Amino acid sequence: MKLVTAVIKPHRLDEVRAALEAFGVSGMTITEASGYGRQKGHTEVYRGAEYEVDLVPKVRLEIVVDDSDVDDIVDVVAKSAHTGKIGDGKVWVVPVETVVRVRTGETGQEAL
Amino acid sequence: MKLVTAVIKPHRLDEVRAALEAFGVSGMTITEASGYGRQKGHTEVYRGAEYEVDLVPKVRLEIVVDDSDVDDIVDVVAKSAHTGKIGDGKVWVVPVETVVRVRTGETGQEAL
Amino acid sequence: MKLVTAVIKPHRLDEVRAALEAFGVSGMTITEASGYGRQKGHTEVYRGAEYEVDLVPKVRLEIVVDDSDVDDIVDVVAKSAHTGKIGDGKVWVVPVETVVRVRTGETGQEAL
Amino acid sequence: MPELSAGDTAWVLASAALVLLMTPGLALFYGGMVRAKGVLNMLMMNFAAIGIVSILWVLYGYSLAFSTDIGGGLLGGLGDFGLRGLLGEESLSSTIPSTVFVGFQGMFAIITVALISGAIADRAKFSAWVLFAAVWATLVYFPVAHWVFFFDDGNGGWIGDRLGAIDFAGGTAVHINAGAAGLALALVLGRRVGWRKEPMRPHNLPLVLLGAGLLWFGWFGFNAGSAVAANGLAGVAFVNTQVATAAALLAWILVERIRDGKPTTLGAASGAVAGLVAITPACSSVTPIGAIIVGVVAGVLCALAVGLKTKFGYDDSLDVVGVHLVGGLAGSLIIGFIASAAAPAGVDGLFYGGGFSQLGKQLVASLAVLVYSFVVTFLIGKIIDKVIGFRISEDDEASGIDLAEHAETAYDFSTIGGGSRPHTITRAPSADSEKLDASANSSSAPADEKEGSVAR
Amino acid sequence: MPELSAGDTAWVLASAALVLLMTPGLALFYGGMVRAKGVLNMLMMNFAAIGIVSILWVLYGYSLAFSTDIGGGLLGGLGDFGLRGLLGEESLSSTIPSTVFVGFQGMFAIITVALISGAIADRAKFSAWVLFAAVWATLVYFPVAHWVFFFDDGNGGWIGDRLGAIDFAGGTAVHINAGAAGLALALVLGRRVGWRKEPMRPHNLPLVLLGAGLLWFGWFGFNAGSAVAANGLAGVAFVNTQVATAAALLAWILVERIRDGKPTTLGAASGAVAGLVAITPACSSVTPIGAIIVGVVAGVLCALAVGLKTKFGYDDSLDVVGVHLVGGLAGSLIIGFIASAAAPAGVDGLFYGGGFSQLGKQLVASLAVLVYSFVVTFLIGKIIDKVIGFRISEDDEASGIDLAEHAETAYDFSTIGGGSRPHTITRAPSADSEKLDASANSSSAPADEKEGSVAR
Amino acid sequence: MPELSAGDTAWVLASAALVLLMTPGLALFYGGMVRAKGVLNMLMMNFAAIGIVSILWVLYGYSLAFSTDIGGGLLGGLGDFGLRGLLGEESLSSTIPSTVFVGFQGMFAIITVALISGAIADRAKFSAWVLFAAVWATLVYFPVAHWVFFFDDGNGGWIGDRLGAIDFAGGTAVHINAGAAGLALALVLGRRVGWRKEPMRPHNLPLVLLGAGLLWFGWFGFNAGSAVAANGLAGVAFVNTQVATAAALLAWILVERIRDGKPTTLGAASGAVAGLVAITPACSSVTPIGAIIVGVVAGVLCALAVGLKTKFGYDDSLDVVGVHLVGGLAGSLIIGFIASAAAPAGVDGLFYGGGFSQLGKQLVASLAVLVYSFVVTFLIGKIIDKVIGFRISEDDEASGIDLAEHAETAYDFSTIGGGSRPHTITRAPSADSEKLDASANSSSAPADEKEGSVAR
Ligand SMILES: Nc1ncnc2c1ncn2[C@@H]1O[C@H](COP(=O)(O)OP(=O)(O)O)[C@@H](O)[C@H]1O
Ligand SMILES: Nc1ncnc2c1ncn2[C@@H]1O[C@H](COP(=O)(O)OP(=O)(O)O)[C@@H](O)[C@H]1O
Ligand SMILES: Nc1ncnc2c1ncn2[C@@H]1O[C@H](COP(=O)(O)OP(=O)(O)O)[C@@H](O)[C@H]1O
Repeated sequence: MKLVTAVIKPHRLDEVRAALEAFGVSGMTITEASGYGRQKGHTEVYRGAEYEVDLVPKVRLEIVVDDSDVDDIVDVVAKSAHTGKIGDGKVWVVPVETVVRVRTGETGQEAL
Repeated sequence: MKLVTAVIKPHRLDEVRAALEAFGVSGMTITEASGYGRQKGHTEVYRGAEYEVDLVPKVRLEIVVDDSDVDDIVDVVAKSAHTGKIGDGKVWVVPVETVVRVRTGETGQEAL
Repeated sequence: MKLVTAVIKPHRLDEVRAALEAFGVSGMTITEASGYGRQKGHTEVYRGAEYEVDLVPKVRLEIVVDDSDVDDIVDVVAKSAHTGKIGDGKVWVVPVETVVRVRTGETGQEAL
Repeated sequence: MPELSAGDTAWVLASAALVLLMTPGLALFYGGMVRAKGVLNMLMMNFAAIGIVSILWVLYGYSLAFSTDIGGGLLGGLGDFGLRGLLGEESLSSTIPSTVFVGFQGMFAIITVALISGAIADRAKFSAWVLFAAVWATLVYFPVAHWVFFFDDGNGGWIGDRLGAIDFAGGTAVHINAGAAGLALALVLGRRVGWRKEPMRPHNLPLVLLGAGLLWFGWFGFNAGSAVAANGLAGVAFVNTQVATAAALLAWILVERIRDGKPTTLGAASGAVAGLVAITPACSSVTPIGAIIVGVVAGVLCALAVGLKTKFGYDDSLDVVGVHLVGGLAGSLIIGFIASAAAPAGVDGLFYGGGFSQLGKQLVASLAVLVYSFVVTFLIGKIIDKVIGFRISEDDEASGIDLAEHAETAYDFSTIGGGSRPHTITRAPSADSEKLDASANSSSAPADEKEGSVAR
Repeated sequence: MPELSAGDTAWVLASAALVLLMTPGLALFYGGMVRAKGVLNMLMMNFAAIGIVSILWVLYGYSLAFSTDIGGGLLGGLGDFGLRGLLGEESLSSTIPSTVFVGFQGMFAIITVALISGAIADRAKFSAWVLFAAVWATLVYFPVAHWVFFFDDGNGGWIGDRLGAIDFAGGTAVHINAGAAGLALALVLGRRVGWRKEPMRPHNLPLVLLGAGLLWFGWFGFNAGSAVAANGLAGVAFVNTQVATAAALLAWILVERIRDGKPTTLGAASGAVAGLVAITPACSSVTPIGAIIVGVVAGVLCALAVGLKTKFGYDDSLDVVGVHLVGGLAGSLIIGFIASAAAPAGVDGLFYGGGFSQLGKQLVASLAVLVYSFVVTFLIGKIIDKVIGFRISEDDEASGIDLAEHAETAYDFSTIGGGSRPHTITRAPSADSEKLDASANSSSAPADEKEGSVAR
Repeated sequence: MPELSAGDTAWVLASAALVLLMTPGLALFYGGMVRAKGVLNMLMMNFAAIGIVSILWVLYGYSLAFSTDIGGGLLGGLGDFGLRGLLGEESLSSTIPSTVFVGFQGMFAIITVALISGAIADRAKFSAWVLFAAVWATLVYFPVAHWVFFFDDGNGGWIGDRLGAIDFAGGTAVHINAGAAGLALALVLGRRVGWRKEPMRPHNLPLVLLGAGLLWFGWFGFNAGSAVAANGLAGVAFVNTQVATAAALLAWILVERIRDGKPTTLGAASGAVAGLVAITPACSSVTPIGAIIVGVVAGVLCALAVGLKTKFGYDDSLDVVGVHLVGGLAGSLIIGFIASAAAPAGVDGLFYGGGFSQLGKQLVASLAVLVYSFVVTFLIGKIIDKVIGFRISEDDEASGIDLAEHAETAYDFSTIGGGSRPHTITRAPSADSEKLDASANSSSAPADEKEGSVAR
């Protein structure tokens, strides 16, 4: 089992989710995040004082997947999140040793 | 060392925390998350337009634990988060190579 | 590749980011989190009813780094986040198998 | 024969608008105090109360309350049904046009009903509430308003005009009345799921303070407007209202400072409302120094009284009992003690040598309204509960009444904008589906399918 | 010769303040309905409208609308430019000082312009909006106000004074006018990026309800204030306003209950506004029972009408058409049917045996304003779009108009306080940099560098 | 002998209510500007000011300000202590009941104190603030109000009645006064931790705009109400207030557009307030065109002046100096230049051929108030700081003053509802624990233990 974590642009979430669903992924966990990287933030002005906000809103997906699917899924995410502009985000993969579905106590592949 | 990540229903947080404390876990990190899975979201209506919100609020726990405790802790979390209804969530375990307590610089088991 | 996750006090974020930038880290992903640990929360009072809020606001950083940098970066984070008071937080390291930059499809070190 | 006074009319028109504003103010005051998942239902209960009661008022409510008494000072007749006879320029109530008086008094009916909603936050079926509001206004408020507010040279309501109890702007008719009803309804509905186990702290305190500010502002219409003239009586009512409210605010946060260690904003807002409640019946009959005493007493009593529910185990969620029943009683009874003939009402209370007479009247008036309101409300509540059910399901309560009853959530500050897919409905209202079923809807509206569905 | 009435003056002064409050109320009502990334721009469009229109009104707007007609009831002259001649105590409009009337009527001009902004949420260049507001007020509102509101013994405006159409407080001049303009501008600007694909649900419903509450409160000044006196007419207008609004609120949520399964808070707020709009022209000419009918009709019609945009594909973002154009038409035309001579206007409509005459006048007045406003607005919009561009870029729209046009974000509840670095500017305004360039700024202000930069 | 005018009374009653609303409005205006962790304290400082000052006003404040002068135009006597002599119908102030005048003027005292709080956001001990408010009102506001507002045929206050400086509604007594006090207090307390290093941007701009809207609305009571009659003077004050505010709003955002590239909502709100401040003294003495000039000057000057604090290094957190001191000075002095005899005050300024005389008076009045207020405030602040300490600890400031001083947090939109455990207290208030100690509390209330504790 692997954990695929993807940090993407918020407005790509629907595309990515749809693409994953089409591929057969049935679940994922999503958190709001802020990204810091090459992509510039923005400037806000309050009573003549400028604030450079260098964090950019991002969405972070976690998907636990079967070993055999991991490459495809990374591919699906990377493609569907792609806009070609700076700040499109990253995908990384980490090994998972156990997965449990809380409702049933199932583990491993059945837990996904 | 292992990192146990659990995605659970928000209203189970108190139970889970209490169970973990009873077991002897002294710390954890919690983030708000949205889940996508078998559990249906809900429908909202604004001026006759329906919005199907298919993300469900979840709470995400991270607990770094000693190798020897990991099975018990996964068990404790899974049991205390259990309601038996769809959407109870997942628990997964990932290997950890280093842990540091920022305050003291301690590493490994002492850092927990 | 490794994933360094750090849970720190919110008001140290600027220091940590500056230190990481100075070290040469060019990107990271940040989420708001709540910590549960030795550090006590606070008490709120509403119409004579006291509420003990035992979650403390934290910031959670994720930085994917090259294997060779991991020790230095853990060190940089731990030092710059340090205040010496309870609740300074934790840093942990997890192995990463793949990283992809969504914009370009680059993988591995180039994706950072 | 009194003539029209444009000045008096101007003030009562302004006052009527001010009293209307109190109900949205109350909605925000209450709405900020519930959890984020119940704020919309709280707002809806209040806005629906405005809707229902306004219409009943114009149809028959005003008539039941203010038409010629049908006997014993218990109820008015139906002579002014629909207000048709009051529309001419020559139709006056004292020095103001009848319709202006109708408008002003109608706002009192609205807010009294709205006040009750705070006792049953987060768990009442919206349809049951709407039904309750209509029945309660009819069976409880309209008669009680007649008792207290209808004056007709000794042939008016039994409490105000015949007994001679002093209730200048509604300590009995509005606050004791709503407070007793709130208690009854809290008992009928029972406690919220998780009460005293889960934290149920206010989700938006600036909203609470905004609501308190609007209430305070509007209350000048309520109290000083009850002079139904722009004169010295209105001036005294105005100043007394201000200073009693100020005193109660300070008294409440002082209690908190001593008892809990910290003065809170929720306490300041609650104290202000407690002071406004208590000075309501008394603002014409005490001096400004007396008003300070009223405020201090109300602030301290109510700050302590909000703890009663924990002692007795009823979930009066937003303290309608602790603030309105207790505050209303305090204000009504204290008149018997500290009323001063120096004030416009010209009555001396016990402490000014007036004896026990006024105090007795105040006691009778207060208890009569309390008991009548409690008993009738309890019966109405029980019957509604039996017939259509007054409470939502536990699951709906847990996931939030806003979603369950209104299919809405209050806030979306999120950057995850993409978490939902719109399905716009353009069906004619004849196709009435009782259930929300998005898939059925979109398939029944194929023309919309392409545009409305997500472009995957 | 009428004399000054302090009572009438008091009521119109209060009313003028109430009508001013409606525009901030509207700003919040609209602001709560857009997404969190556009709320500031919505607020700004409304506050800027107050700014622009107030100044034009004092300079020449009042004069164009209310000075002696220059011919045919089409426009006033420039005799009152700058108001200089109206400042003396002896200068009266009927029984109130001229300046009070100027102030009162000026608020109508402001809110009419502000209403239009709801049609073009989230996508209009702020500079273009400011220009539009100035031109539209001049070419559309000031003349139409003259047509409808200027009475001069048959030598006044062609709609109100000459034709004899009834528009008590602005069903045509304000609501049909703004609604038609909103439609035209929505067509000029086109749809928001992602319309009907992305969810665009209200980001803050308590703000919407607060706005609705303030609008309701202020509307008493709008309608009852339009009596320009504190008398029985004002009283009837007041009561009718209240009851029609209540009826429309209930009617709208009943439609929702039947059609969608749930009554919503957005529906309650929208229904209330629809009722306020529809009763605006009619509040002097119907009985309270008639007002209930006006409310029910408006509530049902507007609840259905907000679906039109999905059918026809124009993005009238916050339903200026569905609520103000449709509601304004409903209220203006229904007078022809249910006006009753029992009401102060003294006119019987078709159903009361008054024949088709009044209905015909109402129809002519409504259509005239609708067509004039739509055509002229469309032209103004197109020209502005050609010359300076009316829309922001797609990228700016996606990341949010608040940032793009105002360099601000509405909310920061975050604990990640450290996510930004301040660069304070203390340059003289002469150093006008058109571009926001933080690094350039701080390097050009070396004295600040040390203090202003982050201590790393 | 003047008689009671119901019309005048109606307007001043409404105005008094409007001015009361300004302080909650100010609380929201200020509250939205601080960080989310300090909004409650800001609201509390303002509501507490209402509480304290209202009571002092009734006790002796009104008397010190408006009773017969005790010599030199410096202070009133204590003859009206407790207001007892003013309660009869026959007690008038000009044409209105004395109590109405008391109520109206009391609201001015409240808001002047409240204004100061903006200078010391996020760092003042609440107890110290409460003490300060009481002392400052007594030593500074009540005397200065006497100087400026008390007229008695040349035996009144030295600034208004004797010197003949024009301050129609409080440019000196309210705004210069509060602004100078704000500066002094900001110096006494010192800068916030992290000032100019950490971003301290407004946490809730819609709240700021709501506050600005309520202020604008209430200000009509402040300015037009200061005519203390419903007449032409009130009308001119009304129109001038509207147009100056509009002009200042536009001027401020124009400065921003030129200097920073973008017009902001915070700028629009600030500009509106700056305009309201500047027209306050001048609204009776300039023409509407003059009022536009006042607005433009104030908008530009204040937009530049808010940068002064960065230059000089004092942390006047929410720009009480930049807006109220500078705006108050601008408005007071400009009268000397552009007052026009065409306006009700009947005085020509320098530019209208009136010479330097009026300008001299304006200068003396402004400087006298500025210096007196600054010096006395500084002393009061220093003494309080010495005796009980004026500032909270650095740690408390970092984690947020709301928690430290009020044991509350403003918002909880979270779905993590389970993050806290309630411990309900039902102790008698005698058991006063100064420290918040939850465990001690629950163990001392064993009866509650079972219900109140979390079911683990
Ligand atoms: N080393 C990293 N570890 C974790 N997240 C990163 C890292 N580098 C970048 N990110 C995330 O990826 C996002 C996009 O990175 P950025 O450098 O802006 O653009 P790009 O990946 O297109 O070059 C960042 O906003 C951040 O959330
Ligand atoms: N493959 C997955 N990877 C990560 N999180 C998942 C995955 N599948 C489900 N989840 C999380 O678990 C939650 C519960 O899953 P769901 O399918 O709704 O119910 P159940 O686990 O009871 O079958 C989801 O809301 C989501 O947060
Ligand atoms: N076992 C753990 N797993 C994950 N996060 C932890 C763990 N223990 C502590 N933390 C995180 O570290 C933070 C600091 O821990 P705490 O015990 O309060 O202080 P300290 O680390 O200084 O002893 C906690 O708030 C929590 O977010």
